[in-house]
Amino acid sequence: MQIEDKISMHAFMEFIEMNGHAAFIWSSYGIVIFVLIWLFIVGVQFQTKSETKLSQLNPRPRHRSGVRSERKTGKQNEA
Amino acid sequence: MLNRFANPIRFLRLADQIQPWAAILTLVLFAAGLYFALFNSPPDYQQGETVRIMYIHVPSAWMALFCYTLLAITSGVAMIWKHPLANLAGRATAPIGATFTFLALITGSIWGKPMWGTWWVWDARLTSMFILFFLYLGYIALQDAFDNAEGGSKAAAILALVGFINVPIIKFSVDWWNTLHQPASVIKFSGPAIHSTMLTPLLLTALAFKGYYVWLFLINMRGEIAEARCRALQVSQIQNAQVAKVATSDARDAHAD
Amino acid sequence: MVTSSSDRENVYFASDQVACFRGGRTVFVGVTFSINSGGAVLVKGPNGIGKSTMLRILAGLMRPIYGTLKWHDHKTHVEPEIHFKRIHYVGHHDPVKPALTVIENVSFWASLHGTRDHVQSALEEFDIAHLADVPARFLSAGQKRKVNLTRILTAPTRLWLLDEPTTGLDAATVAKFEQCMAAHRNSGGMIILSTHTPLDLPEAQVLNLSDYQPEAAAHDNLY
Amino acid sequence: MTTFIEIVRRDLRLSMRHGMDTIMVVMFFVLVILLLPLGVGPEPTVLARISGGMIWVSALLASMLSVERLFQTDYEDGSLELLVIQPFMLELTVTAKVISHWLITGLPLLIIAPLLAGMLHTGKDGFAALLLTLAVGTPLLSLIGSIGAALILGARQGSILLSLLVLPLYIPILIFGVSAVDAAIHGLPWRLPVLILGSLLIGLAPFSVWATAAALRETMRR
Repeated sequence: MQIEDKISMHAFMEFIEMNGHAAFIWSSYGIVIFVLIWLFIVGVQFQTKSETKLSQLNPRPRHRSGVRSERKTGKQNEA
Repeated sequence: MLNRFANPIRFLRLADQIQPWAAILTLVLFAAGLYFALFNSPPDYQQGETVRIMYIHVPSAWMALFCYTLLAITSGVAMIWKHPLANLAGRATAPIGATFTFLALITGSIWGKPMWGTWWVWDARLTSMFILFFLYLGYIALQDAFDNAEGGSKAAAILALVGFINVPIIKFSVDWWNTLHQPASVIKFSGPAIHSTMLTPLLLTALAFKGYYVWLFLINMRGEIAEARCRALQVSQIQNAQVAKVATSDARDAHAD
Repeated sequence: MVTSSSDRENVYFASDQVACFRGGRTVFVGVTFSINSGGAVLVKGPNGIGKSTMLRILAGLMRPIYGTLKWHDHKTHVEPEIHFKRIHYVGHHDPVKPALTVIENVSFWASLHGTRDHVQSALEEFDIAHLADVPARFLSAGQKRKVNLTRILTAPTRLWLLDEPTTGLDAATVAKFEQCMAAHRNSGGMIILSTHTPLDLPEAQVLNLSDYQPEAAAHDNLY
Repeated sequence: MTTFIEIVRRDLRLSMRHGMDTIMVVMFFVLVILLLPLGVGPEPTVLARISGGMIWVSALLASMLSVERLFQTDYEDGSLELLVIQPFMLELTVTAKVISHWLITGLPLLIIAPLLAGMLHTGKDGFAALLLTLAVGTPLLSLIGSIGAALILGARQGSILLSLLVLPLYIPILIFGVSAVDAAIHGLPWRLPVLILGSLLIGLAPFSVWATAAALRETMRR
């Protein structure tokens, strides 16, 4: 049991180490994934911020996927 | 009569259908791409492991050009058919394209360190990518430089078209300049020579980035449409309030007589 | 509503269901009027209702988002240069270069319309002939406005589009300008103007933009 | 045609009356060249090697700085509004403005450039290439610069924005201009880059004029 672990551990370490270029490869992948996620979050925040602003300005039922139907029925039985 | 405008409800309904698929596609493809790029493909005989950086550098460079082309197309549509959504599409695409250009530059310079020994090499491709980055910044800066957003988008649309015509000229002149000052770059990395096993991670990541673009584009578009609606509503509420004030003052005068 | 009672064939300039979309909102909707030779239209409405925008659309500076403008049933936006040959537009600003003298300013704009001979007579018309060789930087705002109005006398055109032409003018000049407008209309010309100061414009059609405001619901499906 | 000459004449008269535009551009051009030996050191060999590039870079910056005011004064005093609705093509007005801008700023740069080239010890045979490339290049700089000038009308921080918009588009002109001068200095054949520059001028001229006119119309619609 011991040897397999050591071998797999060794293979794993060697994989991480990417024979000497580990820093470059992992840093570039890390930066790309980090920036893409950050851009995604900025996009989502922008969307939610402006849509909440819109709903405050114009409280009539807006097109919200999924929410639309129950919002509409809610409106009808209120009116 | 007024709904001759592009009715965003149709676009938003379309977006609802596409967005989940784009999300799934992006995640699946990116996972597959990462697996192939990092685990499954052999190291390059010359560059060793660092060739793995290419699997994200090249797709982001492709995405940079892809987004700029989309920017030019939406600008063309906005100018010719005066389609209000086309302007918003330009506003939604530009930040994504600019980010991919930035990523291409960062990964390019990180890739250059082990290969050429310096962080930045005035290689023809990297230099034209650097110039493309400024074309993006110019577009984004021009958009927000005006008081009313529509004016900004129109001016930026013209800039995108002008830039699009100049991109091949810039590419040609930078290649000319590169051959002039640097006879042959150290690693002659020609496209077709890419080994087939390298092609699969490259394509997978490229498709994943395109899926990511569609996904984020739809989200940005929702934000832009909501933003445009807020602007329209704020202005019209001011207008209605003003008309109401005028009406009440007339009523008061009539009452006074 | 402005009744277009005039008979069809000699209707020169007609606007049909013109709507304007500017700065993210609908400024006005469904504006329809027509004017024939010798006619005049007074554009009325409170500030910010879109009077200047309306005149800029009629001048061809801006394109209406809906509806058409017709000159003898030819759409004006098809051949803008021909439309521009028929109009004079006076906006809020006075395009007078301080470095040039008065006569140079006026003859520049006259030559763009292809005529140079009326310049002297136009200057006398507004009795600023004595300022002919004075560089424009010494002129007061009212005098600059006079130079601007002289510009439209130098080249006779069919339609005058005036956006508050008499602001900053003294009573004598306003009276003089009213005579010029009357002469212009007698010779078959047309005038569309907006003004806040009282201006004598006999039997002018009144176009009140407040009647053409979009209903609130119209904004809902705008974007 | 007369209206074309009329506009050019008015612009020339305006700049003659002020007279400052030309002097400002030439002064900027000379000052940037003055900074060079102070920065890089006066050895003739070093200066000669980089003189072609430096003269071109400073000519490019001088042209860009002066093009910003091309439409600004007309925009502020309402002349632009009238020029857009004149009975002739707006593109004609734009061409006239660009040509008058070139006469006011491009030509003086062309005249002063050999003097500065001499100061930087450029080789004698570099002069012909420098003059020819500047003669073909400066109109192109004015053309592309006029697009930027039209786009930034009414924008906040217009001048910084102009450099951000226009400099990336100036890069091909700079590269071909300098490569011709450097080739001439080293005695190599330098016809090809000048021919490319000429084709760029002929190719981009109509497109730039169309883009500037479109930008001016958009400015009026704001």
